[in-house]
Amino acid sequence: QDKMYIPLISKGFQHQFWQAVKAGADKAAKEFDVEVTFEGPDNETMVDKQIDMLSAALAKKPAAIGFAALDSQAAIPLLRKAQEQNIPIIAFDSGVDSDIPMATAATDNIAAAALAADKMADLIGDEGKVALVVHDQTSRTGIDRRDGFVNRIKEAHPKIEIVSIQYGAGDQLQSTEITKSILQANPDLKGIFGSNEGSAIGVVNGVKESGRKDVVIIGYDSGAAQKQAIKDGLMAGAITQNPVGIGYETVKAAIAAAKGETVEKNIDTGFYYYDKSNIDDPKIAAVLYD
Amino acid sequence: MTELVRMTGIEKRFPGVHALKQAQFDLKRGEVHALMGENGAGKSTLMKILSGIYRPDDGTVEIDGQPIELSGPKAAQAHGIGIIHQELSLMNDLTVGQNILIGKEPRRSFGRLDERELNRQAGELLGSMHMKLDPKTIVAELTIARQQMIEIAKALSNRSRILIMDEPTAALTDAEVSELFAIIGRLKSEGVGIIYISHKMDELKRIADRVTVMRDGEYVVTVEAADTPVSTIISMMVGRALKEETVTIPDLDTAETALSVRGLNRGRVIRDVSFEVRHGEILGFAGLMGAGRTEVARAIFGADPKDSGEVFVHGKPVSIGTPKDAVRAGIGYLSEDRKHFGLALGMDVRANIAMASLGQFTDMAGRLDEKAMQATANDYIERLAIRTPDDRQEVQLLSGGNQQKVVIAKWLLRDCDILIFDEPTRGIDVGAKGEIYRLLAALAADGKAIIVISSELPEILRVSHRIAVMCEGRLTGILPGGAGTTQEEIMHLATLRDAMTEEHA
Amino acid sequence: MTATPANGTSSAAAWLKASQAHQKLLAFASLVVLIIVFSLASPNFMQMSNMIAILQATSVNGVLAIAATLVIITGGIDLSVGTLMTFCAVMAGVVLTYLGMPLPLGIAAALLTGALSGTISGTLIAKMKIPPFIATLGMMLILKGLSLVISGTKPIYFNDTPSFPVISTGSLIGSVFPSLPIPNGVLILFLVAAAAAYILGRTVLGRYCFALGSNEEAVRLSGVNTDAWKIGIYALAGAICGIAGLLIASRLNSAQPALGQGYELDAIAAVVIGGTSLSGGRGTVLGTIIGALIMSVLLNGLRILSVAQEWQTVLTGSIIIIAVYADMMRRRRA
Amino acid sequence: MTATPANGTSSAAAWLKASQAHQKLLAFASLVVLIIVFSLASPNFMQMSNMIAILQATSVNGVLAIAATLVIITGGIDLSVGTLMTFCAVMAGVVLTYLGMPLPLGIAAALLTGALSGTISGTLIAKMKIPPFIATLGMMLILKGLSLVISGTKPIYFNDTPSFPVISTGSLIGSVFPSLPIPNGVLILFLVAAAAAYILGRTVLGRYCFALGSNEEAVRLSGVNTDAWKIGIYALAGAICGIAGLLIASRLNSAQPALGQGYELDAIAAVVIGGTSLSGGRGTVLGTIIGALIMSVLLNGLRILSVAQEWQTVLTGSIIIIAVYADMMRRRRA
Ligand SMILES: Nc1ncnc2c1ncn2[C@@H]1O[C@H](COP(=O)(O)OP(=O)(O)OP(=O)(O)O)[C@@H](O)[C@H]1O
Ligand SMILES: Nc1ncnc2c1ncn2[C@@H]1O[C@H](COP(=O)(O)OP(=O)(O)OP(=O)(O)O)[C@@H](O)[C@H]1O
Ligand SMILES: O[C@@H]1[C@@H](O)[C@H](O)OC[C@H]1O
Ligand SMILES: [Mg+2]
Ligand SMILES: [Mg+2]
Repeated sequence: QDKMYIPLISKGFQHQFWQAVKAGADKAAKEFDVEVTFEGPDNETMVDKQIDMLSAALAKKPAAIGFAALDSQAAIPLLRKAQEQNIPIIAFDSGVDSDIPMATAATDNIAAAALAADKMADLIGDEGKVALVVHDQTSRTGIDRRDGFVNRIKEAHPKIEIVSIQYGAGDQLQSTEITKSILQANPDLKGIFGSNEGSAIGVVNGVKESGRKDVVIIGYDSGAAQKQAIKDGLMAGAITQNPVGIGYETVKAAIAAAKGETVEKNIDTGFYYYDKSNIDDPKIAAVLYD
Repeated sequence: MTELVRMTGIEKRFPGVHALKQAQFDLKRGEVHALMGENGAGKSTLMKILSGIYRPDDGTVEIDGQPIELSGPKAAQAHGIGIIHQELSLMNDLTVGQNILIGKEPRRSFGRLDERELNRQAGELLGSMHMKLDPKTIVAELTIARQQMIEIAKALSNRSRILIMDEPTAALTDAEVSELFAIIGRLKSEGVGIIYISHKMDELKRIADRVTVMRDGEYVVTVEAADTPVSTIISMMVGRALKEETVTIPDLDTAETALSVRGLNRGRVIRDVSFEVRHGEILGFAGLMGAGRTEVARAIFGADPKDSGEVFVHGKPVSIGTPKDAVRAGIGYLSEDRKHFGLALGMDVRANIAMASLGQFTDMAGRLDEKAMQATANDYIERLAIRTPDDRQEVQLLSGGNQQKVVIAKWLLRDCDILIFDEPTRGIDVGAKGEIYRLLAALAADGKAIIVISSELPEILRVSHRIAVMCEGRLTGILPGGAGTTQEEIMHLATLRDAMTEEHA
Repeated sequence: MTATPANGTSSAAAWLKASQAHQKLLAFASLVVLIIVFSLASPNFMQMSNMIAILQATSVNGVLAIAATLVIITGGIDLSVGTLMTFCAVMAGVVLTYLGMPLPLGIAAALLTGALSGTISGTLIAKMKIPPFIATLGMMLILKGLSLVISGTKPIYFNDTPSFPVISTGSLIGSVFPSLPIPNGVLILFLVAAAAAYILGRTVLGRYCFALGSNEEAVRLSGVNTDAWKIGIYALAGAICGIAGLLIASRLNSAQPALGQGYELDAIAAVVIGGTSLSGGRGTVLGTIIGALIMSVLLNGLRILSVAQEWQTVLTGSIIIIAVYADMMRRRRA
Repeated sequence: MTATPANGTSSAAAWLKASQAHQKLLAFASLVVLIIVFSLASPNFMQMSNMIAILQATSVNGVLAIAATLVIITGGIDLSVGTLMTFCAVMAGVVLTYLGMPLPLGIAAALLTGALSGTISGTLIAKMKIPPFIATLGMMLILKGLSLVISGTKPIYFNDTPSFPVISTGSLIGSVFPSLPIPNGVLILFLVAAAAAYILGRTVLGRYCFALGSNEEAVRLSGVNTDAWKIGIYALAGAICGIAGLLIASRLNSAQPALGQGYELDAIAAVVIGGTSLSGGRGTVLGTIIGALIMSVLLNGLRILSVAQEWQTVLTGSIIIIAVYADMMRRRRA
């Protein structure tokens, strides 16, 4: 019984990214001997389903809760309730617009996508047409990565034209078809940015199926297929977050908060750009997942 | 020699209905044994037990002297029992041939069908029934009369030793009835035992060898058909004697015209039909199957579009595009196909009776007055002697004849000035038929204008004040009603083909 | 001898009628069993706050399922309930936040939008004879796209209308009986259910729902303007989706334009679990509510038991099948 | 004179039958119109490479839609086609990658898994009388969960089976006619379609599909073992989902356990757009293929035109409604 119980309510569950976060959380759970559960809705539009998960988590009287909000504002009443019950909240993945969370272990998606934009510009010679295959049109990470990339291009790379932004729900097959259509419509396209694992793999597939070899692909996140694509030179490089670290730090901070210890408000779990040259670098390899 | 079939002590209860009480029945080889009884007497239920569809609560079924257990339709078929159901049970989306040979499709290796052989066999069977029908026709496109013939063909294809026919002629016209009787004669000579259920008393003398009468789920008596007058059988069925009545024709010279139809056309099925009906008049519509009577009625009622033609009600032209327009103009239409066009089978008796008159039971806020609907329903249940445990019984659980009465009640309640009854007594027992004829006469006496479409000439002669006859979409003549007109005169007009028009088209 | 299926169903049908009160009580069986099992398995389950959480989680799907019930009883289907809900929420957001109008107008906007969209679906189906599946599939996509277009692909927050969240999360009952803090959203669910049950059971519109589902042609030939009634029913269902839109928007204090697709399946599932037949002609609102509750109790209970999420899915699928099977056995036996 | 009133058939019906070839040609109308419009709108649309891309994009949904067609013709529904596809892909992955067995066994695993799962659905429906919607909804969830469980919630790659991607992306036709590099996935779609059309039109199984959908009770009363046939049809549909599983896995060179839900709606939509009625008894594989093609052409065309995604959705919804309406008008006129 009396093991400390910490539920993590995430934005998703089936994606490899989330499985990596879960792995980090499980690692911390083992290390600190606490019980952790991990749950998230099927896709990132289901704001209300996430709220239901949060309510069920609260009913279990946890020691603390880790929470990756699909929509911060929508969750505020429940977060207040948690606060009233003295259940500390630790935000993860992309942060919560509120001062309720005791700590946040997140990636700065805007900055990360801007880095991807700079790399893209570099690789295509700072001019020409590029496109984006984004995983979601309305979710925080989708918007931040799209805007981070687009705005950076506009500010710093005026000769680059963004010809198409389409959304494939992070579904590999859908993203493949989208990529092929984009290439069909823009034969002179130079590069594509895929905003998460499913989108990035879809882009790789689409480019491959279109028989094109000259398109620069920049991805996001890792996973076996994406790592392989980089090694094979199909993908130029990708942004990686530190999902295992996010999971681990979230649980660690939650334990500290539950014990009444002070925790650092912002836990920067960082992001990196990786490509063929540094993929085996231990520092990078440590934050990549399969 | 043992009987082919012997059923004894059969019991069957449905919730609220004790359908069979110690019922019994037997059948010999090569005989036609008629099973008679009022609507709801339990005839169909008894036959469903014999064909493995229902299991009896008690009692024994013996075939060739051996008691058997009928676990389902398949087991019954294995014992050589075939049935033509009272309610059509065809696969509407399939072709005629596919329906006839369902479950017996000629096959080639690997489960492949031999469709050519299937159509050949079906065509042969249809040919032996003298039916000119392409086996590749989709069943949904056929009139119910033809669908009924397909049911018969389907049952014949089984080569059963015991063949049950539950009101096979309800939807047939005389020509087809004769055809069926010829088939029955042939089967008889082959030693097939036939159980025959019908409400058409005249058929008894023509084909039955023995007659068993049932009343209220109980066995009454079995008699030799040849020795027993029909009137005796009727009185055993209904428990009292019925007196023969004939039509009395009112003097309608001064009566106003209620409905007048001019130059009605619709494709080839309605060709330039014009007629009038007066208040207080019953106009009978006679004709062979497919003559176009139903089509005329549906076109007037707005159920089908018409190509041209005018309809006047009380002398004023009315434009009828939908059944709603027709009902608003005071025209009601009782369809010949109760299952598809008459009833919401899953709903109860009360709801079905009120269906065309809900406005009557609705207040300003759209609330329904269930009490009033109940009272009305019970009133009609009593007036038409509808056999049902109560007014909340689902209509699909009623016997066929009682379902028909529910449709009649629906239109009586609606109280239209002009009522078109298409085959109103289809499946209705003799006693109730007399009731309905009297009712039609009373409605007419009340000043209503009534059209009765019927394929039974005796019925046409029994109810009509005037008789309109159709052939191939044309109105070939109007005869006076009453004793002056003979069946032959009607048949003459009903077969008066228009060769000129035919060629022209 | 055992009853044959044919006999079985008919006796069940009559029994159903004979003891409807009894029946309704028994219909809870699967639900009650689930609740008992979860209560025994975890002390956290059977607590007022969790019961309220379950009811709250049922409110949106429950209201959508009621809308779907009406349409399904007519023999139709409505795939657009989920995205219509969202579209109505967005329209309320436009009126309240973008145009800054007062609350009642926002509420009216949601309801009218729902009714209008339902009228369009109904017209496509009744007048243009487009199969309901296609008409409402098309509407589902159109409304999904329009929600994104109108909202500018971002959530609309109701920060200028502080009373907005009260619609769903406030507690009128709680303010009278402090020990029973049932949120208004739940209250609204039950009010909508009561109204829909009343309409189905006691009014002409309800009668025609069943009649259309039972035999549309027979109703038309009874002189009823079936098209008009059908459109009316879809419009009513649409307005009910508008209520769901208000509930979800108020609960999330925002109109989330991307949400909604997929919700139609949950709603239809609740309807069918509740015993309404997809072929039309029969069904009850009470059954639908029970169906929706079964779904939320299941999810909530499995979460409280900390069952791994992939197993939650497996168990949910299995229990839905078992619950429906048990329910059918019960009726057949009866 | 064309009509045969003596036959008791209307002239329209006779015409329909007399000119079925003509009819089938015309059924392409909406599709052809779409293609023409897109060709005019963008020079990039009407190119061999894009036509192949469209066909390839149709392959998975097309195969799933064929499975759904069989079931829908019987009057049932199969909501599990999408997650079953995934589950079959995962099972192929288990056999090929985790167990390291040779390719044919992986293919057999996918097909058998599909057939087995279909048998279970069919048994739930035929024997236990669970409504198809519920039985396959339950199966959808169970299979979704099991895919995650068995794969360990991660993709299974086929790196040890280098020939695996060839199943879908290689081109047998292209190796013979280099100017026609039609991928095998498309070839397989058409083979499956031809086989399904043959089964529906020429075999006993197909006959009973239509018969069951038309009037199951009548078939049963004719002494046919309806349950066994129904189970057989669901099993066949399941095996076809297994083929879809192989196609998608081979295309993605991995079994993606999280994918699949939502695909059932696309499949059913293709079936219904193709003119198969959800109430059963009628339908064609050709119609389904056209339905699936309409959907992919639409998506592809709108993407090539770079229409904003939210408007793509609105247009897709509208065009689906219009296409079906136009198709109905055409038939009514005919
Ligand atoms: N499945 C059922 N459930 C409940 N009651 C039934 C069922 N089937 C028949 N009944 C009732 O049993 C009685 C006998 O019906 P049955 O159909 O055998 O009559 P019938 O003699 O064939 O009458 P008809 O001449 O009108 O066809 C009727 O009262 C009928 O309503
Ligand atoms: N649903 C239908 N589809 C095709 N043809 C039909 C249909 N209904 C009737 N017909 C055809 O229309 C013509 C007129 O049929 P109608 O039913 O009006 O004749 P009727 O005189 O009422 O005969 P019946 O005794 O068969 O009712 C016939 O050629 C018939 O075959
Ligand atoms: O926020 C998540 C992101 O970090 C990951 O990359 O992909 C899925 C997203 O939901
Ligand atoms: Mg009978
Ligand atoms: Mg007729």
